[in-house]
Amino acid sequence: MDIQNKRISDGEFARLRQEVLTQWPTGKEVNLEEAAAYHKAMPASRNFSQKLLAAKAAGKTLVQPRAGVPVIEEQIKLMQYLEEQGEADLLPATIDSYTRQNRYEEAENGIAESLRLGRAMLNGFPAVNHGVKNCRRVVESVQVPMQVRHGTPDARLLTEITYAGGFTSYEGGGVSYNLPYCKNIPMERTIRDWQYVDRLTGLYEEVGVSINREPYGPLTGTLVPPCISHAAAIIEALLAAEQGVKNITVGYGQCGNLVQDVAAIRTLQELTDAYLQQYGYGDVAVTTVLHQWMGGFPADEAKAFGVIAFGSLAAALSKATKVITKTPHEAVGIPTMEANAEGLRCTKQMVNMLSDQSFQDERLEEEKEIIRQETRSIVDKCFELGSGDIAVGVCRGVEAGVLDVPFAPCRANAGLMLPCRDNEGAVRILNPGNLPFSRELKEFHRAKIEERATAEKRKASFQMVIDDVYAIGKGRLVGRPR
Amino acid sequence: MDIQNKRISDGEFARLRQEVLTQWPTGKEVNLEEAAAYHKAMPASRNFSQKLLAAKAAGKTLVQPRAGVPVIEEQIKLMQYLEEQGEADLLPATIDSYTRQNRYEEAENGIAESLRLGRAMLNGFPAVNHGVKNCRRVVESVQVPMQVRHGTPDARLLTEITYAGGFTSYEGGGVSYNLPYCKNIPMERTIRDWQYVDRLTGLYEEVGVSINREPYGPLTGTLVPPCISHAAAIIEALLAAEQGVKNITVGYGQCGNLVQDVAAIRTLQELTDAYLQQYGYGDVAVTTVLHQWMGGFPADEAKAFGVIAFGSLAAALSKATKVITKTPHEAVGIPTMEANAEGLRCTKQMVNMLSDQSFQDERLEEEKEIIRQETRSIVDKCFELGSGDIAVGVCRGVEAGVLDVPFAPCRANAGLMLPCRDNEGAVRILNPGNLPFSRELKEFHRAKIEERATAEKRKASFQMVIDDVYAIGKGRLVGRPR
Amino acid sequence: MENRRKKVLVIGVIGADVHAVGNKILYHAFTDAGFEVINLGVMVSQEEYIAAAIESDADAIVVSSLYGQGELDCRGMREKCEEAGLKGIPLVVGGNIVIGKQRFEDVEQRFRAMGFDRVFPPGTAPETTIAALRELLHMDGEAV
Amino acid sequence: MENRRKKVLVIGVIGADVHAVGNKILYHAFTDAGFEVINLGVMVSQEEYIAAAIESDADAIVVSSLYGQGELDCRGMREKCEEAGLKGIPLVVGGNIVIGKQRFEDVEQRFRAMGFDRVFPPGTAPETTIAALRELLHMDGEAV
Ligand code: B12
Ligand code: B12
Repeated sequence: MDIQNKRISDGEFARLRQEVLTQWPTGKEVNLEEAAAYHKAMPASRNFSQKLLAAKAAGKTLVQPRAGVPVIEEQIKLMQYLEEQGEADLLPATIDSYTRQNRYEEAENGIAESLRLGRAMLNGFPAVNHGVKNCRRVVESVQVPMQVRHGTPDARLLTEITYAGGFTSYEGGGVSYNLPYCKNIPMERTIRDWQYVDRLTGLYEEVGVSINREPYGPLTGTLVPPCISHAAAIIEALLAAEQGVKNITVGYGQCGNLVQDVAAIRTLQELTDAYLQQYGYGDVAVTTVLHQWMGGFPADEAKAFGVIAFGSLAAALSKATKVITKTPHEAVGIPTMEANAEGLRCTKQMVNMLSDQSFQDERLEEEKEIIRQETRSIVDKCFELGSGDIAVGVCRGVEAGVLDVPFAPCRANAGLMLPCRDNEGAVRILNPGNLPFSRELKEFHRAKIEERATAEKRKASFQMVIDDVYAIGKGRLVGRPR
Repeated sequence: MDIQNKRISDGEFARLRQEVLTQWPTGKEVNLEEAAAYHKAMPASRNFSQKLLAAKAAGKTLVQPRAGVPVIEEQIKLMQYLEEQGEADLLPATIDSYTRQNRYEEAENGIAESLRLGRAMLNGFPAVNHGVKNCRRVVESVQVPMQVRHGTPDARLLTEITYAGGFTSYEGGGVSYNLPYCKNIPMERTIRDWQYVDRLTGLYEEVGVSINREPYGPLTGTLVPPCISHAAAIIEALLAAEQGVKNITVGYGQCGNLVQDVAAIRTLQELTDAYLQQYGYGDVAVTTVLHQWMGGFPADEAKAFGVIAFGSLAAALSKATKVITKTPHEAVGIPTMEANAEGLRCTKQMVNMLSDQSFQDERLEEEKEIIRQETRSIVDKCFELGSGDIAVGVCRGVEAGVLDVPFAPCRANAGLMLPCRDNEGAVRILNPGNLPFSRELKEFHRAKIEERATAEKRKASFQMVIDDVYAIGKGRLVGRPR
Repeated sequence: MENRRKKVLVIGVIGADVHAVGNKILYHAFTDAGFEVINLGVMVSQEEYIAAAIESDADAIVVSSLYGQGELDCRGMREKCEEAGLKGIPLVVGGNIVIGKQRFEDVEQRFRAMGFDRVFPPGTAPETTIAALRELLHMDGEAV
Repeated sequence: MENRRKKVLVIGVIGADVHAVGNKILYHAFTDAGFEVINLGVMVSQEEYIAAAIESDADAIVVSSLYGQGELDCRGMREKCEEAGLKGIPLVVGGNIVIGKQRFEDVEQRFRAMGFDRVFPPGTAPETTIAALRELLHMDGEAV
């Protein structure tokens, strides 16, 4: 497949579009002009981009849940509940896993079974099957802006339908919705399919409708070092900007060490701004999102509240523009709307209590500098591998293990890098695989992990990684031997 | 009443003791020699002093709830539940409010009514009425050490009974269990009655039984600036040490600004050590306790979990030796054992996740220096007012408003000082009343509050104080106008 | 209207209860709202409320109880009022008046049965309290 | 004992599920515990499990489902096994196999009715899993 970081031409887009809109019957409900008019008639309070920019200007951290159920009426009830009882500032439709893999037939069956059994049989909202009109019913049922959250390698039809359906923010990207979310799909294909998504977003921008795009920060949610998710976010931001996207939220999943987490959000903003500027996209507005701990949770709800508050802490102190919440049901299953609202309210309380405070740790600058160097080494190497074209470069970078996601299921991912925590719980790199780090950086990581190994009187090994995977679920940050 | 900071003579103590032990029939169950032998036969794991010292050495933060119910069997069930399901490291018997005011007749009625109605009619455990043998049943029902927590101006009989009953830690002191806990009792009287308690503790020490003493840190729990609770804690530590107490835990109620809270716990340890050293009690072991937010809580349980986690955060980052927990029922009523255990588990999760991290804020030293200067000015002024005798000095200091507790119900308290939060949420002093602060210190507070007033575009006034009293209950730290 | 005597409230925290913060704030709020307030502070006995109400010719007695033992402390208060000649004086109670999280309907019924005219759940805001007192004392048309 | 063939497990995550972490760790743990493990990774169809089990003459199929849609994905699996000639092959399933927090007894019963021999609740530790497999495959006396 032939790929390039270049705006898709109108002709090419039109050709692809015809194909996309016929993938499922609801595709024919989409009409771009009508949709643009619909968006323009919407109250400004429902525009995601604007709400984010206002929050950023005010130094506020907005609170957003994950949430999606198969049946329309239930989704409406859920959204209204989370708005009223959860005090959510922003709302999502989390898409079910069949839709994410374009298995619309199975999604249809899931809807039917959910109706028949009177309980949810899908893990999310099958927006494609529900179509444009039903999406609008959901969007119109609440006052706050809504976002599509998913994990879809080929999300083109989903984007068409949900944009026309009134959603004003859209998560994902060619790296972040490939490596953690599929098994066999080549990078070239997801990059290309996400260029379509971004181009469509650009087309809306061109007719005066701003839609926020959010590269998915946490990737596999499991011990992902900041430089990896930063590199993915920056590359996806560059790819999106080329297609005409103007409002981007870059994301990061909490690692757990406060200095590292604050340094991560701060550098994520700074580096994304810098790269966009450097490559000629200085007019793109950038905000940040912190995801509360994305790895394994404790099953006990009281302990889960502790983990939720922990994430809220990182979000508040880093002054992320928004925080995505977890719920006390996390370890067990899709939360009830009550549990979901509880996660939101716990987060609200914590974020608001901390909103007037600032984080001024002595080690912050050093940590930021580490993340800067690491991230730049990866992004710049990808540019190099692509001979200046980042679309080409990121595919080659992933293949080479220059951008390497731990625990990713996709074959495209090299999977050579191994992360684990250091003695203060920051996520470091036990085995760099092919990360293009300088000798100093590699030495830094080695020394940090050595410090922990010494403290634990054991060798650094894969067992340490496993222990860290389980640690938070078992009530600690660092997986120390008992 | 004639008072002096001098060890109570054996003769005087024996005389007082006769009187004390006849205040209620259970007094005759007490026999010091037998009790000492009982303590010595107890497993070391049940000794509070030792467990605290071990935790301090290991840099661990232990977790302890508040808990007390009127009926013995229920108290045993509660303790076992909190040990097993709450993972409590230390356990309490929180004493009911009639016992605290020596109204044993009413306590007796409360026990009878609780039994008759099958639900608790007292807000705590009436240890005096239950007597020595029943206390031992409770202490023996769990593996961890137990403490008596109360708020009793004249606690002499309660101490006799619970020490003989096997408790190895005892909260309170002549300042901290007077000003927040009564209406009409003169300072001289509580100081004297607490000298008795401390002397009794000293007598146990002398026969080789270490009992931990804990001045009650949070006072009224409502916007108490660190210097006030520090001064009270240090003075009570000095008074206790004179009577032969060897193991002291000084306490502090979370204020809510992280830098201030960490600075407070650090200086509390440092200053208490320094004063004890200076006045010849260098052999006293000192540890610290942080109380999770002691003021008004949000009624919503999910939000209450946020506040609980917030307190756990302060405890963990300050590396307090222990943390006293709140529960999700706080705003409404005495918690069920389930809710109590939930507070504990949320705290455990948070404290443990943060245990490997250190707090190195740039502003920490400055904040510590402020607290040092403030605290020293109050304690030293009390010494001055007492012409070198701190027992005399603290009574005069309280009368003069040199040591002044906000919102205290006791007439002995001057009540001239008014606290409120600054723009980052630290508790500062809006009106110093007669606090013996230097001009620089007064200026510091004025400037800090002015900064907030400017940000809020309003004058600093009593309305700000009221807003701050409600703020955390309403989901924020600083009570800003809407 | 200007000249009319202010309504007089006797307030205080009953029993062995020392929770002072809410009491200080209620004093402030009631005074601001135009009541004359006799504040007995914390640890008030039934006898003290009654004596103060007689002395001040009070329009209502506002009992606070925060610490949980209010159910024991409030028993017999209505009867004592009657005996003392305060026939039918409005008695209201609020705070955290029982032990633990209980169904408020049950709690309300229990205190009503004891003779309280109005019973309020935990966390009742001063605005709500004042509005309820104005209604109870038929002050609906009055300026504040 | 030394020469005996290792027990063979076919493992994988069923349906459209991409949760890879637990799968990687189970592979590691099962291998360490002395099993021979055919790991199909994530997004495994019923047909793929069956083909692999036939090819490897597997002793059991270990189905993981984390994402909630396991109840749809697992339907008919026992019947497909029978049709393919894998008569009575032990089928076990675990992870977060249904949507949301449900009573586990109900869930277990539903999956048992579908023909699964063992059904495990969320958060089952690898040690527990291994012990259950040893029991199921009558390996109780065997060294590991
Ligand atoms: C601060 C506090 C303390 C301080 C009090 C300092 C002082 N001297 O004032 C300290 C730490 C000393 C303390 C001690 C104790 N406390 Co306390 N305390 C609190 C806390 C956290 C906040 C109270 C407060 O100041 N709130 C702010 C003010 C503004 O609100 P308020 O007091 O609720 O008052 C408002 C309303 O209730 C209402 N209101 C009040 N009266 C009335 C009357 C009417 C008619 C109406 C309509 C409204 C109304 O208006 C007020 C103003 O807005 C509450 C829990 C909470 N609310 O979060 C527990 C709480 C009241 N305490 C409680 C208890 C049990 C105790 C202790 C026995 C210790 C213990 N076991 O934990 C001792 C009791 C000592 C004694 N003899 O009284 C319990 C009572 C339990 C119950 N009812 O089941 C509570 C609810 C905590 C809990 N869940 O366990 N406490
Ligand atoms: C990390 C994670 C992710 C990562 C996965 C990255 C990757 N590719 O691996 C990301 C962020 C990408 C992700 C995505 C999604 N996730 Co997810 N995820 C989690 C999370 C937080 C941890 C999972 C994990 O790795 N745990 C650590 C490993 C070691 O444990 P484990 O996976 O549980 O596996 C162990 C045991 O279950 C057991 N086990 C596993 N299989 C078997 C089989 C047998 C027979 C036995 C005995 C035992 C057993 O042994 C394993 C090793 O110890 C869980 C919640 C939790 N557990 O805290 C949710 C969770 C599994 N995800 C969930 C969902 C719904 C999704 C999404 C649909 C998004 C959404 N709506 O939130 C997508 C699905 C995408 C897809 N198509 O599959 C839900 C499932 C809900 C349900 N069942 O009702 C969960 C439970 C969260 C929740 N409460 O909503 N997720």
